[in-house]
Amino acid sequence: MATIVKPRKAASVNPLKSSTPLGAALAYLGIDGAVPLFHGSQGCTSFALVLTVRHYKEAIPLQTTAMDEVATILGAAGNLEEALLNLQRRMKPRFIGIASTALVETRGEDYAGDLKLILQRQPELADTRIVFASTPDYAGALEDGWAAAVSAIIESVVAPWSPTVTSFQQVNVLPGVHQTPADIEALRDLIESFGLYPVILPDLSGSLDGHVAENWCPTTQGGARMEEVAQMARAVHTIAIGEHMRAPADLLGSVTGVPVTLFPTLTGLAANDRLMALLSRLSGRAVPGRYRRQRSQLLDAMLDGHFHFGGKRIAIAADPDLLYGLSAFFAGMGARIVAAVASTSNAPNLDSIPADSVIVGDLTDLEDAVHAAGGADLLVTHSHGRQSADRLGIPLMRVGFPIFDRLGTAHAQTIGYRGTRDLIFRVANLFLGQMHEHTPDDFGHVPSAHTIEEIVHDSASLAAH
Amino acid sequence: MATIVKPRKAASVNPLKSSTPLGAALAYLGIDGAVPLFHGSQGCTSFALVLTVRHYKEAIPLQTTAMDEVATILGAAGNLEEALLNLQRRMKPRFIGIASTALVETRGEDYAGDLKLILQRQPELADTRIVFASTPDYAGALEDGWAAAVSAIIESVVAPWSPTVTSFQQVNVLPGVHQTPADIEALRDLIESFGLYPVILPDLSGSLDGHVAENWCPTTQGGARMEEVAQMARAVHTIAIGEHMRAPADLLGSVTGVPVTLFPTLTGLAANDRLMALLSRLSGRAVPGRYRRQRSQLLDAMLDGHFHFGGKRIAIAADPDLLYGLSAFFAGMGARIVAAVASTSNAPNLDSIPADSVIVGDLTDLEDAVHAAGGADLLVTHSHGRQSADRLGIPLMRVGFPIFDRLGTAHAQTIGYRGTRDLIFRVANLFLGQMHEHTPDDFGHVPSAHTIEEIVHDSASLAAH
Amino acid sequence: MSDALKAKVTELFNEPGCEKNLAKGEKERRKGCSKPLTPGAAAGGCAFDGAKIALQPITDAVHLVHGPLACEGNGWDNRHAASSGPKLYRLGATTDLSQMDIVMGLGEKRLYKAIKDVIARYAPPAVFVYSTCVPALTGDDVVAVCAHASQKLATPCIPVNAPGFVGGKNLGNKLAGEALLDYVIGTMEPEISTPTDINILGEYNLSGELWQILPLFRALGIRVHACVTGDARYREVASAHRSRVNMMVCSTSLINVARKMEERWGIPYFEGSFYGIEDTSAALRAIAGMLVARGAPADLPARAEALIAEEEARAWEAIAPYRARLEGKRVLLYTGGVKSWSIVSALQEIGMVVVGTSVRKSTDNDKQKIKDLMGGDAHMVDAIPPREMYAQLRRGDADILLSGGRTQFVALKARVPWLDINQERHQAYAGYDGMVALVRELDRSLSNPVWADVRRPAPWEEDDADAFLDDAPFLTPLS
Amino acid sequence: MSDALKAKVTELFNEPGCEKNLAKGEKERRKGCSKPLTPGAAAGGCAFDGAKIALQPITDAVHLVHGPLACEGNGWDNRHAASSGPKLYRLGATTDLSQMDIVMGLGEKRLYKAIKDVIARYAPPAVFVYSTCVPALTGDDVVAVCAHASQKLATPCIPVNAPGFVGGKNLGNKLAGEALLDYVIGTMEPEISTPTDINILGEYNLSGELWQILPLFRALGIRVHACVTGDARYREVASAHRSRVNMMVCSTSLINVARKMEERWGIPYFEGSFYGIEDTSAALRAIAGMLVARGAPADLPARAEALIAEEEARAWEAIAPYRARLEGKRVLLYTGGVKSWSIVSALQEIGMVVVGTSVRKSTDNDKQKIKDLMGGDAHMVDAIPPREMYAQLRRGDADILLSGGRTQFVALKARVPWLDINQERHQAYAGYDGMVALVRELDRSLSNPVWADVRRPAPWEEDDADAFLDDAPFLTPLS
Repeated sequence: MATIVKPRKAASVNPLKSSTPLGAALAYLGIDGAVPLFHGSQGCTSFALVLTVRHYKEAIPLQTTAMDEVATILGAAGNLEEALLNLQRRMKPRFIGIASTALVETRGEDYAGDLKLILQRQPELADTRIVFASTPDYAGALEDGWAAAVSAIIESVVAPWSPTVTSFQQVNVLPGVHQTPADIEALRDLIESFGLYPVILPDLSGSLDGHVAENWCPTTQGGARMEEVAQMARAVHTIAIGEHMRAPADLLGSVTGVPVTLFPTLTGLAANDRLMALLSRLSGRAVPGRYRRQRSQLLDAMLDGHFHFGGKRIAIAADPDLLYGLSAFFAGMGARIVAAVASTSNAPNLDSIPADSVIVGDLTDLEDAVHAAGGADLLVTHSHGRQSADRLGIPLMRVGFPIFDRLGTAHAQTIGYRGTRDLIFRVANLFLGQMHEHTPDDFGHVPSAHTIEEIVHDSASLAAH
Repeated sequence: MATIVKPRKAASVNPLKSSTPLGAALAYLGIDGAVPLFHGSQGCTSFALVLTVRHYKEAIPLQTTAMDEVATILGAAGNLEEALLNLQRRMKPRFIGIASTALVETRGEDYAGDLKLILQRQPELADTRIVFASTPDYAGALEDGWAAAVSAIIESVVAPWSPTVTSFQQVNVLPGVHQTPADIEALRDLIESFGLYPVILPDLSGSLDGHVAENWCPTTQGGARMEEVAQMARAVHTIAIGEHMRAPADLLGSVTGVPVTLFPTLTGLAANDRLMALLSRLSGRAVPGRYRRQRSQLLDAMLDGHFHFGGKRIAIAADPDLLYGLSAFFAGMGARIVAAVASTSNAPNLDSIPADSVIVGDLTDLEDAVHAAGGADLLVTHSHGRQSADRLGIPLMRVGFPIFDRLGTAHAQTIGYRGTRDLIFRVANLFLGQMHEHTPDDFGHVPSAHTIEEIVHDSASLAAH
Repeated sequence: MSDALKAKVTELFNEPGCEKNLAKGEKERRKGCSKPLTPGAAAGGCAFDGAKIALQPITDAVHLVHGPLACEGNGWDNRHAASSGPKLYRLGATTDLSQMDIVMGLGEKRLYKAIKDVIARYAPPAVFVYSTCVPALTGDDVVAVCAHASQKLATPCIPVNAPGFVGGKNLGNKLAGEALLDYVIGTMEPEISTPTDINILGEYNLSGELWQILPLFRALGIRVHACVTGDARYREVASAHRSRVNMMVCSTSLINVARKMEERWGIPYFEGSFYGIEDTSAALRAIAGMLVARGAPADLPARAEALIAEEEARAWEAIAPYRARLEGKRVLLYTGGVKSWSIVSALQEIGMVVVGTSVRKSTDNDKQKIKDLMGGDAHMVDAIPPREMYAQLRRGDADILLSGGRTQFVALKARVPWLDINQERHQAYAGYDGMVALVRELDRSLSNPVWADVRRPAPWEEDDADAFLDDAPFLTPLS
Repeated sequence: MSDALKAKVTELFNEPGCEKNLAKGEKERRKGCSKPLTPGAAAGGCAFDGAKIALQPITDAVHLVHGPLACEGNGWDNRHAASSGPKLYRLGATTDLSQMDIVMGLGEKRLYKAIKDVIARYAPPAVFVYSTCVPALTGDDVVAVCAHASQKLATPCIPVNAPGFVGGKNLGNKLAGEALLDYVIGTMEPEISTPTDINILGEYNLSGELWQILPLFRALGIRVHACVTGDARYREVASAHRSRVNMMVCSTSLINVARKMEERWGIPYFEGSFYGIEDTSAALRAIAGMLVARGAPADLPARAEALIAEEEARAWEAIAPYRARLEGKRVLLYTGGVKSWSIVSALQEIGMVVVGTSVRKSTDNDKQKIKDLMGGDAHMVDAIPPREMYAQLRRGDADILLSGGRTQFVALKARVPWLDINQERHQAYAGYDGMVALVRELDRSLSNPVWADVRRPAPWEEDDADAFLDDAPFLTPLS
């Protein structure tokens, strides 16, 4: 059981966290026809927007209530109302997801109440589904914002179970912020292959999978449809991924009565065996041949790959659920987690991370921990880790958010038999790429030499043969 | 139109080629229940076996007629017969694919005739399909051996068209040696999604996809089944990939009467558009939504990725069809092929490679060509290129055969919309990984400096403010 | 907003050095430069962002952001301001205020401790401390904390009072300049100085552009004492008051610094640009002339002319091979509008057709120049909504879009070439070599065969899908 | 086969230094060492392969293979014989004979030109020229070409006459030794020599194993003049005849070289191994004793004992922490069988149980040692067919397989740990440190949690699939 360490530092240097409202925005981006709206100063939106664009290499519809100082002091409801009306006129979104920021939360008004009044006042907004999540930057990080937004959607959109609801072969999925569009797509394919119908909230696989549409669209195109989300009570089961989805999953369970299974991670053989068993039981069908084959390929990758993990020293920094899943993955292949840093402590399973200790901190803590551990072979964190990796002189494997200096991040799959297989190859190849020809210096222990008396001969002369 | 250059060199230093019989062996490994058999000295098999194991990280069933000096001089038929009988007893293969080597070909006997007599003589061999391809090492390379083996199988297994053959929704596929198991799997999925039934010869996706079976099996497990290959005349169409498959495709066309379409490459947007159009016409069905989405994702990858290709200088060495496909891919994304080396000249489309000249040569020719071109940004060839890349100080992208210092090669897809998309990301990320912070030295032209008279002040003193 | 900050902002809105202000009436001027933002229709960074952009390139300082996570956590490590030495400026340091800090009013304490920590760990010559909205709202006295810390910790701690909600990036740039004027410039003496020392204001060495210029100055015996703030060391900026001439790059950014340095230390300034061959030459001429007036050797202008002639010739020669390939290609230029006429002129020189240029932030002077260049104002455009720009590009109104990152995907999704001329780009386009680089990149982008490929209709979009099947050599039916 | 080659082969089959030969009767000996191969049931490399293995580690030479493509094209760049300097040996050079060359009998001409080309380009101190089956069959006179080239091109060109079809790797090793005896050793004088110079024969510095040993010799004041051929320079091998003692590592490989060097230059030799703690110590003792007899300082044996004591203690101390983890673990040892008893002894020392050890190539002496160690011959195994080995491992007869690459996938597919002890491995296991490394790798492999994972039944293999669903914490049903 890992000790949780929270360094008492006044300055965070090289933050690991991305902000809570940004997490909410990412969740809102998984809704079809959506525009996320930050209730705060224009800068809050601008930084989040730029970062998200750099990660996804996509135009991102993200708006701001553009609070200036006067509005902040006098009250924010006016800006919120104006923003909603402007958005509605300019972009005609079917969904607006509001995320509050530190600025307006510090002011401490009743924004949910404001919103209710605005909606009553403005019939123009009637056709737009508008959701509000409280996500101050000063509490939590990406996971918390994502979960809060999902809870807000469930709260305001999902129709509670009633006797008129007829359940059918539907499975709800609540993915975590650490699932890529490729992960979601794989999960959808899997569920469908059992004859089940997946309703995924949020669904980035349609909106942020990097595609070129035939027309310009100011809102998201693709993603979860609210008509389907409203009908989540019809499902036979809900699958949630990651501890940070426990609260939304609990909420959905209590609203709909649909039983919930939470998977702390879907990376690794065992987790996916359990997923297969669950889907098989839910559907009453056998696991399709394709997935049996994929399992067998994963076994092979584990066998071929374990040589490159055994004894390797890994340093990881990430949001808690990603940290948990990757640490378990690395440890499960025989590597040692010599440094583990979580962005926040709002996670119940930090102590089950396979490391001596888990630091709640930043990338400087990660660097310090690597030094304290006597070095590491691989750094695993997001793109900001590149500076640390340079200083430490070890390779960086980019995971999580943001990844702004690589392409195709949305298409990287790390869940399922196949995603785990590919992750093994990725890591093994990273190590293979670091392998070098042996040199005499590779062999550490050298007893001191004894002097030898030398006889000098003619240079390069030929011997009498 | 590229000039074809064949340097007159007595020594090949750092060969690009892998041997012709090895190409045949790879094709035979795509048959279910098979054992390839080299007719030659044990060393011929041993080298090929070790190399293939290093590439696929799999046990490879490859056997030898173990010609010693006496047998070579006195006649090889005895060893061939003994080998077949031993194989049959020890391994019970359903298929034995024989490939001749330089050693027995130099001796110049009628091995095909020998084989016929052996089969007549040995009823034990009646249940095993035995095929012979003439593949001396001194002519051609991997592609030639692969194609010769496929032709040999078609010749001896495929039932010619007759009025009793009823064609149904079957499509034959003759992949080239440059397709990975993942490529084949993707192609099968694609064809099936149009409601067509693919018969693929050879089919490495079942036998060399890296999986763990429930039992030990001395022969291949998975691959093309001879019962199906025998029925290739039932297809509505045959798709062949790569110019080196033209001869087998011609042969299959003439035996069965099934029309053939040859795709010089299946990497790139245009080639896959044409494949979609073909399958759509053959099946009478619309292109499935999944592939429309994949095309749109490819477009996005091309758009996001082209920044990293534009103006890049690429040096490629590979077997002709792989060279053609990759060169066209790189050039199509805006890169320049500054050095192109083909392993053999037995290819009609070398001159359509988008480079000033194509050298038929080895990796030393590649290095020399890079120097002559004034450098390159990326080397693209198989794992043996690592030494060249080190000397040149540029990164190596591993393609083709052999790739012995990376894992998961069988799962790398480079055909189809998706394979092309992933290839773009792979290359772009390779370049992104090479990107560095700017330094003053990045800016070349520096006019000479003019002397300045300096006044020295107190060090770090504070000014009167 | 503290009264001090309020006064600063008002003062900046009246900045007499600002060309835009000068053109305004008294009443208009009092309204200030920043247009009020429209909620739900705003884009762009805040004042804090602008301040950080202007100061962070001081490479040996620690830049500490006082606020909750997002201000620094979402924004650090996002630009290519290059350093020839120290890397300290690349740290992302923030007090990462927690709910507890805010509710309990612990912000100032935490800030002091944070300053102490970073000085103890990194021993920088100075710490820049940026205030943000939340501490501004809760009333943290960042100036006082900095004063206290400067004294206690024997390291200059510079308060940068530009919380996001006071305005946009441009205001932030100027507030950063005020911080330099109030706390930095003039506080140290240079180690050496020369009669040809100059400062460059508002150049941030993005992608190393400063390094495209420095060799020109060196060739003329002109010494850039301080670049404010590209690749700067703290001491260089602190001793910038001893230079003979200030060149101000990009007028809207640090005009207040230039004007007040003239006021305080009598340093004359001029506004110039290093984008485009003509502008680069003009800047060199101006500096040479002004330096002579300030005591530099009298042959400097003549030497400048010789260098200009040589460099211009060299640049045009390098550009020549591209002319045939670029001639007649239609460009939509969508920049902030500042100095876009200098790029227009350059593009026209190589035969390209500018089909539109945005003048959102252009001065009247800028606009006149564009009219002169383009024969009227038909091609001047204000903001183009993305949907409209997409439509224009999709139907082929332009062959390429030159713009900042915001419209990148409008062009790409319309399957039209796009060249990045924003702050995040990796290419350096300054000076003569930079113009050659720009032309090379234009050609590289326009000549990329990928465009023909991505515009190809999908098989299912064609009336005659079979057309795809008759197209040799991709489909070669056998027998 | 040329008569010369035939004579060589016969001579090697009668090698009086070979323990195996000595044990045979006259008639048996005449049959030679190599068993005739079974077509369709053979595995292993050819004589050419063996010759190349033995000579290629000479790092500054060019190794040129005369034959059609496959011999070198499929085989180059496949081992980890490490170099501390020159990289020339890593080139894959071949005449790549074409059909034309063979049909027109142009092989010799092409070979000469190839030698000329590589000397012109790489200027090596020597070129090793390997004949292969096809030129042997067509009768190319490689010896004559080499003689001519050596003279004309003023560079020693050494013919290595070991075409694949004359036999297996082991014969190839010995033929390589003959090439050294005939053309290399004794042809140059060393630049320096010492009274404690030794040669090591048959050590190829795979993964740098030589470098695990050299510090021990240096500590004793013993100088390894030539390692034949690990990390060797040509001149070192050519002047190896001036050393005082030869240590022969791996008897079956270069016994002919050791014996003939004794014959020609009176250099005594002994056979030893650096695998295992006991063997390493024994080798050091033997060398010290022999060197004293050849004029080395008399205190050498005492110093050797001191070093041995110190190093053994250090090694056992490093191994100690693993003992508890490895105790009782069952090993199947499947090597060529040469000296496997030394590994058996080492494994037993750390408490592991050797459930089987292959004796395919073991001498009677080896076998006796194994019997002594393991209390009988119950655990000695000959070749195990893959299917049988798979079954044994799958049912859990051993916890780990130690073997060469050929059986790697038998173990892995049976989901049983496998440790590579073949020539392609990346780990170095020689000397005291090497034994510690071996133990560490054994532990690393056995303790990897992946084994439990891969042995887990798939959901569809279980009778009770629901068992998968009651297994917290992976499935946490809510509410």
